[in-house]
Amino acid sequence: MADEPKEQQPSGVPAGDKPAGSSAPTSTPPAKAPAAAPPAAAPPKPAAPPPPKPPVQLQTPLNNELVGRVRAKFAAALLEAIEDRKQAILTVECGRLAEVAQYLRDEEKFDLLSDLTAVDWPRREKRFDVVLNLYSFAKNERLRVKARAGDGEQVPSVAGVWPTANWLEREAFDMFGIIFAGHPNLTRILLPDEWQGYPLRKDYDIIEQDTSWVKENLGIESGQ
Amino acid sequence: MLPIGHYLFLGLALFIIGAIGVVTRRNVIVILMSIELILNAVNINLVAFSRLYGDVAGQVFALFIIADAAAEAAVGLGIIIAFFRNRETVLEDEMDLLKW
Amino acid sequence: MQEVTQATMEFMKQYWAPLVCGLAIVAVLPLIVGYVVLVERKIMADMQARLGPMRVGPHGLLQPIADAVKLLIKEDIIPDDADKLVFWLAPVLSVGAALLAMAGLAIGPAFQIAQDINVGILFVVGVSAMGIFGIVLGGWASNSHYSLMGALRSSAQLVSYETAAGMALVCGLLFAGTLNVTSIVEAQRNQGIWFGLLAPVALFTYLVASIAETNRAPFDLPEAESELVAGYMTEFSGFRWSLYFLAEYTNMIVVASVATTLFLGGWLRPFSETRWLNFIDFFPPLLTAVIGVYCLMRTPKQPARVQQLFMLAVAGLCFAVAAVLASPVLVPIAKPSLAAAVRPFYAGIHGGFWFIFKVSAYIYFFMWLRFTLPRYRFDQLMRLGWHFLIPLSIINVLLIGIAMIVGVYYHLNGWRLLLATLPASIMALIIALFILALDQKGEAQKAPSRAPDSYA
Amino acid sequence: MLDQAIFYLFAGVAVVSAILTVTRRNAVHSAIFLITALLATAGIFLELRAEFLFIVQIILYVGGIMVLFVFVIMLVNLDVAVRQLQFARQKWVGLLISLALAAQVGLMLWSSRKIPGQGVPVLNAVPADKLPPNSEEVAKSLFSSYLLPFEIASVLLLVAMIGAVVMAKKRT
Amino acid sequence: MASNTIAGTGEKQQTLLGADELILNMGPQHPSTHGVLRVKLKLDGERVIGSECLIGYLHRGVEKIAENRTYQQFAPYVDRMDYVAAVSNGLGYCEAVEKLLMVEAPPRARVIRTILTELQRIASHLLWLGTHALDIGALTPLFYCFREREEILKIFEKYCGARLTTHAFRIGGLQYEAHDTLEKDVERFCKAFEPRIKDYEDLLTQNRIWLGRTKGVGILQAADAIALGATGPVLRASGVKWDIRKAMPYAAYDQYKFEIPVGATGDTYDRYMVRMEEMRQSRLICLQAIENIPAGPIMAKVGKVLKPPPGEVYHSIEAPKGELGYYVISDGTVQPYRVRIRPPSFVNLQSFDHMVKGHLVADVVAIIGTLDIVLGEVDR
Repeated sequence: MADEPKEQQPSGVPAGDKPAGSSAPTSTPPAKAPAAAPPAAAPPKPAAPPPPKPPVQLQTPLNNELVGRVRAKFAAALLEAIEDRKQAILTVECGRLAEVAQYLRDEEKFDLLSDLTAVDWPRREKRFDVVLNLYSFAKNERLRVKARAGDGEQVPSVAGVWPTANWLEREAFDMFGIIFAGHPNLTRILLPDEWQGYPLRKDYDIIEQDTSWVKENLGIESGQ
Repeated sequence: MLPIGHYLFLGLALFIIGAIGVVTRRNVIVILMSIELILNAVNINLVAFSRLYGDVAGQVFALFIIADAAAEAAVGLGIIIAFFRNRETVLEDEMDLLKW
Repeated sequence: MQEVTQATMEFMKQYWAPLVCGLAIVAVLPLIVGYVVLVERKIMADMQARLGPMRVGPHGLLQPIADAVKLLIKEDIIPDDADKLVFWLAPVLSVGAALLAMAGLAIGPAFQIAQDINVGILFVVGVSAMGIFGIVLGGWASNSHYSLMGALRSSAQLVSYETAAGMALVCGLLFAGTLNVTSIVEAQRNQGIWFGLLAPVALFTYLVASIAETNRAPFDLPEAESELVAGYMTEFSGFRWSLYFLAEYTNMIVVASVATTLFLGGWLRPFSETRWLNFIDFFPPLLTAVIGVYCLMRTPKQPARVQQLFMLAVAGLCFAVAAVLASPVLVPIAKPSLAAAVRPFYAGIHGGFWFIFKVSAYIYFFMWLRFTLPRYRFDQLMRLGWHFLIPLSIINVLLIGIAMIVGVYYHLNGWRLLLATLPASIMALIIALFILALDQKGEAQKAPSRAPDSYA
Repeated sequence: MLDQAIFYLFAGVAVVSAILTVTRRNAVHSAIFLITALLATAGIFLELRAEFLFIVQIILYVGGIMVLFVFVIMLVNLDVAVRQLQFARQKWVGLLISLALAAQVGLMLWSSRKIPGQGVPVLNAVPADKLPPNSEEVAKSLFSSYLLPFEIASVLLLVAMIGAVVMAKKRT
Repeated sequence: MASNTIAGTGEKQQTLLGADELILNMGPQHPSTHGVLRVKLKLDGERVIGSECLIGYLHRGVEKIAENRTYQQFAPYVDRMDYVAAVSNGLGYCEAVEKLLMVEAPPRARVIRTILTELQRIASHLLWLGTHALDIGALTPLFYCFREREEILKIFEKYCGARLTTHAFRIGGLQYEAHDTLEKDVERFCKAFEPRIKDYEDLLTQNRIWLGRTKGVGILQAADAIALGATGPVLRASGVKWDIRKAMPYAAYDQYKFEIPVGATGDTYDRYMVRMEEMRQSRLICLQAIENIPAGPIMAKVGKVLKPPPGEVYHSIEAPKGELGYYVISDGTVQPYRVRIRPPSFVNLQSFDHMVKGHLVADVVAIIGTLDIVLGEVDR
């Protein structure tokens, strides 16, 4: 909670920044992150040609009751609500993620946090998407909640809302280096504690890691 | 059997070794073990005399002593465990409280 | 000097037979144990829908020898932090106690190493109980958590179950009126009934307690593989480990022999005093002959020439044993004049057979349980011992004692003694069920109070 | 001759392991040597034709009491204890007094060996083969003339058991 | 006094009695941690007062590999996660990418997928049952289970040539037409399997020791199970009737009738009963499915090069261990931008600490077994 004002200020930036980001692709106002992605992600894979068929619009704005309620409750914190292949996606302000999560669990009965992960969009200003996949037993409905976070920005932990987020957040930290504020034990989970770097970031270079490790531990030149 | 003196000297030796253990060691468990040695020495004497006179009374008393030793060991070790739990030591000279 | 030599000679003259027997047992026992293990593996395989060892020798018959060679030439590892002296001593202690206990056993009326010890059966029980030091000290000396926990479990388990086993033995001894092994069997011959039938509850308690004492499943917690890796044996390897193994199986043979002697009539044939059932005497030679015929039938199916020869040899051995077993039975029929001459042979040969047969059946029961039942948890094991087995065995001693008094009062003996002991056994059984029901009720009451405490 | 050999063997083992018991640094080693001493004593009992006592010594002392000892030694930590000083400060005084006592009793035994009627009796023992079966004799004696002490002993054991449980119980 | 002490006695000693805490390291090499799980147990005597799972010994970076492979190339990799249920993994991945492509596998392919996946569920549960029983000390069920599992693997082998890491399905349908004897094989297996389940139950279900070892051990209440994200049999044993096959049907599950078994207390015994019943239900599904396998193509129209339109999809299936989710993001190229795998074992393992507190060391083994984890999936 104490972090909140601090969080609000940077998260205000993408809100104003977003039209700029989404104006690069061709789509209509409340465009979606993945739609913005192709140009961003294309450079690392220059071989891939740009998508040839623009017409099919897969990401459509979503405006159902749930979105209405969330919007009424959190107003500006709900950055966008879209539907992609019939799957609802809400993007919320990073700083208020825990609050929204609490609301979704308590009021909207999204009891089960199926999954929590992150996606790296290195070209975007706030490079990480923290993605929560929720499920409601009562409504038999899935919901995806996203929060955008910059490198080094603290994301409020939802481990207090869903205890299962404990390990999932640790994994996201392990793989992306996203700091979850308020997490009980934010340490590496799959990789060894002394591991350098965050492997699932797009700019992670395994070869370099490997050669340096071999040099350090075996004292020879790596054959890689 | 051999002349009774042999057994008496053996008993004496074990008794004295046990006594030395009791007065010199610090570890209470070892002290308890030394007491067992002393009791054993007594048993040897009893059994030897029992054999000498062809009377089993000595053996019966030896049996009682063994039962006694069992009781003593049970209580003694119980005390040691209780003490160790409180003070984390088994040294007799650190057992300097009457009550805890 | 001469005096010493003379004394030694005298000693040898007096005790050569037990010495030779002892040496023979020590020499042969590892082999026997090896084959007991093989049989166990074969039975296990049969129960588990597979074949078991098949590679070394026909049907894996040489597997024990291969295993022994492997164990002997394995590297001997002593952990750095182990207490060297105790680590070295522990397995030896374990196996020594087990072997020493064998000395008190009587396999047939003639074959006993330590003859006429006044306290025979107590000697066997007491000495074999010393094997616990091997386990406890071995576990402690390894300086590993798993080993230590195995050792602690083991000592607690042994001390608890020894009481129940001892009480069960007391029941048998009440009938026998002696501690001497040979006299116990003779007493059963005189009564014409095995003590196991007179005191079935005691036999049952001894059975359960003996499984626990030998650390066999479902009481194999000290070496529970899935929990403590190998318990007290975790850090042992090669020869030392095989010593523990030897001790475990020897102990199994010892407890089986004690049960056989005290409850199952030792070397006596079933219904040994009933004349019209004498045809049972044909059972031993027939059994071995049937095994021989089976081996003969399997011979052509062996893949290699060597294996065929080996199988043939096994069949021949079986037939030889059958012939030996048959001779004391057939000779009196063929030539009644020789009946008196073969009489002592009959007791020795058939006695040995029946003893080994009963011990095998007892051990088979052990194995059967091992392959069927899951493992107890430690607290359950302790509860079974203290809440069920010990009260039951003490009550049983009491009831059997009363039955004995009744028997003496009405001059009952032999099968008629059952009149007195049967009600006692039934009462013990009812009490056992009662204790179980009480225990379960207590558990049910405890269960809800435990759950929140665990998940606070 | 055989008797002599057996006695000296067991007596030697008993004395040596008793000395090791009180001098070893590690309590587990002490316990092992105490077990050896007790077993040797059991051997001497056997040599004295006290078969029942022999087996009681093994079952009760070695199989019961010593297991308890070893168990407790394992429960209380040894790693620290081994590194501490093993002998009390008054060890020299104690040793001296003990040895003085030994000398006194030994001298008494030695000097009185030849005086009939006083000190050590020198009469010959009953021959071994004339002895009645040992365990039966002990049992008869125990359950007739010594019945009351027997019952008292069982009460003592009961008290000890309760005491031990109370002592070792965890205080809540 | 101080001069008498050579070593400091002030330090806290770790003993069974004194300081009440003993750290026992279970694994990564331990017979019953099912691979390379390492559990640090804090013990008071034999009672567990705390635990910590240290995982990652089998981490291979599957999600990273996915970003450097085409969609089809990555399919075999998912088989290596939960290697005792490779078919289920493949199904989840293929369906996720199909959703991303917005194509649907033809009905025939879906039915065959269902059959194989249910067989795989039986195989996975059999392996669980065998090892779980072995952990608790019953040696024999393991071999019976492997005998039946062998039959299932033989069917897989006949179908696609592989037994363990099958790579049975392709994106858009199937590569191989069902072999001629598929129906007959499955039917024969199902017929033989019914009495076999009874055999296992005879050995365990009413066994006093088994009851003692499993009843009341590792209780996970429904609310805790949901909060900890447990899914699959673990969740159902706690009394939550939720099965993705019913809730959000995929493949051909909407065509078949089956029950969702649920437990009451959420202890190890309930989990055992739930899984046993699930095997029966899977068998029924298989029997229903082979009755009527529709004719037709086995592959939907998808190109040789898959370029899903940009966007993302989360698709999950009911794998034998629980909810197996794939979150796939496409940037319009031939390689997935990101593949996130939601591993059921990983999430279920998280409830281990909750379940194990207050139990004995022997129960730790039972609880690891009852969670039915596969370390290949936990660590990925």
